Amino acid sequence: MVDALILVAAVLAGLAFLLALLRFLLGPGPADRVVAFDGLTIVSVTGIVLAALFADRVIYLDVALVYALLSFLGVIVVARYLERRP
Amino acid sequence: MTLVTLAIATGFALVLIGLLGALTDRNILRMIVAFTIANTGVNLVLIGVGMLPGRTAPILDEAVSVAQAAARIVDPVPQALVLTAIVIGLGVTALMLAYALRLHQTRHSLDIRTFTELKW
Amino acid sequence: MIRTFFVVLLLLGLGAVFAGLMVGYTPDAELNATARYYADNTAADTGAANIVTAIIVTYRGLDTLGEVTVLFLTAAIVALVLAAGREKDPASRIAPPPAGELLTTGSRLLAPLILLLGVYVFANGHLTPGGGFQGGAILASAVLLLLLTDPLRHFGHRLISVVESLSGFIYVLIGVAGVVLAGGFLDNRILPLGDFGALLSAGAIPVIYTLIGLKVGAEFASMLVSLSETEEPR
Amino acid sequence: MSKARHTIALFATLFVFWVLLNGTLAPDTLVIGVLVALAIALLFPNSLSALDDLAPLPRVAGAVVRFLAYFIIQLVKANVALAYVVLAPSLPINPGIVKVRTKLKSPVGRLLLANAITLTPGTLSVQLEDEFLYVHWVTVDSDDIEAATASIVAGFEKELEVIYG
Amino acid sequence: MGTLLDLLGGLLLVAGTTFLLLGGLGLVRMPDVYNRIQAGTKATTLGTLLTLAGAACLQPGWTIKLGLIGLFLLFTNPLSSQVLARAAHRGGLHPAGVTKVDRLAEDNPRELGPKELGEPS
Amino acid sequence: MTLVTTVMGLLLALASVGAAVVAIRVRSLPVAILAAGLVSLLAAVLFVLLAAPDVAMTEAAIGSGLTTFLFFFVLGRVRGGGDHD
Repeated sequence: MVDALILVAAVLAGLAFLLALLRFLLGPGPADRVVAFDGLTIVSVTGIVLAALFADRVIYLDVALVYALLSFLGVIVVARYLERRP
Repeated sequence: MTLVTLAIATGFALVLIGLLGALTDRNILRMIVAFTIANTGVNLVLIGVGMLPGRTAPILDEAVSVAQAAARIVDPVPQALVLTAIVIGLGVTALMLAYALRLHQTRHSLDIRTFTELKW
Repeated sequence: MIRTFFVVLLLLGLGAVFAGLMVGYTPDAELNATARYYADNTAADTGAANIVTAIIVTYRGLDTLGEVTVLFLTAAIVALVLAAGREKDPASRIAPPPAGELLTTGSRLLAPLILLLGVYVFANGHLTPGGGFQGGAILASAVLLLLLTDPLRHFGHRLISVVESLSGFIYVLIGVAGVVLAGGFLDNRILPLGDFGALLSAGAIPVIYTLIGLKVGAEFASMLVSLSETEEPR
Repeated sequence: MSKARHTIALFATLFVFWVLLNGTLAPDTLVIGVLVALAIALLFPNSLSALDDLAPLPRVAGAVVRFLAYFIIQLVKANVALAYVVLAPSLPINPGIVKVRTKLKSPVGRLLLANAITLTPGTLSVQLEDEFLYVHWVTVDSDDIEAATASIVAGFEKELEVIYG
Repeated sequence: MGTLLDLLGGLLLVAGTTFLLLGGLGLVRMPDVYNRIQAGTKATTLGTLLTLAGAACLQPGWTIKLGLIGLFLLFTNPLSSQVLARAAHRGGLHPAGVTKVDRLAEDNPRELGPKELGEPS
Repeated sequence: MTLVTTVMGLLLALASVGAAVVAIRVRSLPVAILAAGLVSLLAAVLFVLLAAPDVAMTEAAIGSGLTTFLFFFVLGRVRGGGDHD
């Protein structure tokens, strides 16, 4: 039962990942792609947590921690670039 | 298709895509971008080769005791190699970008076709 | 174009080689002899729970010293290459758009936590994933966050280079101490191995990794700072 | 606020985070935690911590609980509303950027307010300038400053004013 | 007791990932950058928090670490969205056609720039 | 649960190859850099699936902020000379 629920969760997360990826591939502008990038990294945090559950290793969560705290830096870097007037 | 072959195939694909970009693009910055992609691909291949299916990370804790380590962990050596390779990769990227910046400061162009001094 | 044609031809050949490598590939079922040695003996030899860390810091410690040196040279060359384009007077630099209050407050709030996370990552390198290289990168990320918020912020070159050279010096000193007190260069058994799994265990590994972390962090930070001090065009 | 109090607040935050990260109370962990937190608190005096500007404790505790409860309700509401918007075939939206007023002075309080607004139904903080907060609103009811303030900001500001007096 | 907690954890995981899916749908369906940011931030934040709570129910020993991840996300996620929204606005990207009011552009006329960011690339 | 991990790996593999193609094909340079950053972040998740958390953490710490910043910084300095192909 619980395994089935986790399976459903993984499938849903996968679909969310695909939708965000679709937005990244479609664009149309840089800002849209950055939003999609943000979404992808957050879904990836969920992916890492699920991987930790499957592998039953608590140490994988450290990676999720670093990932959660630093992936937003990438977004801020791009945002700071985009806001400079040409 | 197992996870290991999948990872190795992805790594090779990234290497090829990266090399294609690095060899066909004229803009130096784009060549560096393509280079970093190829770099990631090589790392992926190495980790994929070190992975043994069904095993877990080479870190011992409550989940993996010392006694059962040899039967349950993946090969740690490629991981150690790739770890340093990634860090050096950043150093190499920074160096390439610094040179690109200098080239642009002196020649006001990033097109590889304008740099012909060392061409033969 | 003829050039593109040759490139594609070359890559097709390379792809064929890769495909040939892939076709017959089956992953091993057992560890090879080297990995097996590491799996069986790391805990007893070094007291480290993270075998990757043990390989990087002790078994292949000399290589890591080389890596760190390469990184140092890279940072130095980046600074040298960019030195010609540096402004003499920081006040004359063109001001980029201000960061806005939200980002300023957010980075003042998050930067110390990112620094703390970096220290956690390299101090626990022998227990959890992570170590000096990751921790150093995280420290540099905190510096990057501060630089993004305030591009004109003046970072002390002196502090960065003092941290960098001091940690490098102590690192080599510990390596030599390993020759004198224990089995060889960078042997971690100059300090007691302690309880397996505690923060202060695995001999000198946490100390060495902390030094590597500080050194790598300072090197990346000096790269970022020397880049950000180059001249804005026009 | 005095400099010493600021440093102590920062130190305490960092130390708590260190203990949570390590997940143990072993003496060596605590000693190293004290050293690390102290070093960071002293080397980066420009930093802020969530404990800065905090009002005296007994008054705050209730307000924090009420703030969190209100916030969680709003977050769930936001998602239900978003689900409705996203799943409806016609995308019933009427977006715009409105201006609202905030009376908060403490930087941390203002950041928390902006973050909370971003996570609540249909609103996204865009810029914070002096006493004005520019908010992107998916369904603009009214572009009058006071009316928008009443419907977007008031609920959070009431509690945050108590917390960061 | 254990099985009940496990069941709760599984249900929370499914609920969380459902919100992630809604966020992804919002990213694809919304008409302009600002609305996409809205959809992205809210749904992914709540979705990730619920997923973390579900994982905490399945593995009670991991609660502290999962809580820390949630806490960091609660700060970084809206912050990056706000910075991005501000950058998009300063970069000269205006809210999509259905929008009626834009107080920020009215107050800062100098920020009306070319529509560089919105153009297809 | 090996099937689920494999499917997750497949998704990540597809996404990273897609992002790599975007990176070398798209006309706008900022998007190319962003796509390269995405490749390295997705590779980090793949490393977790491949039981290499150390490597994953390195890739996440370096690929997310530092590399992207270096590229965007240089791009900001060479604006104008960056894109004429």
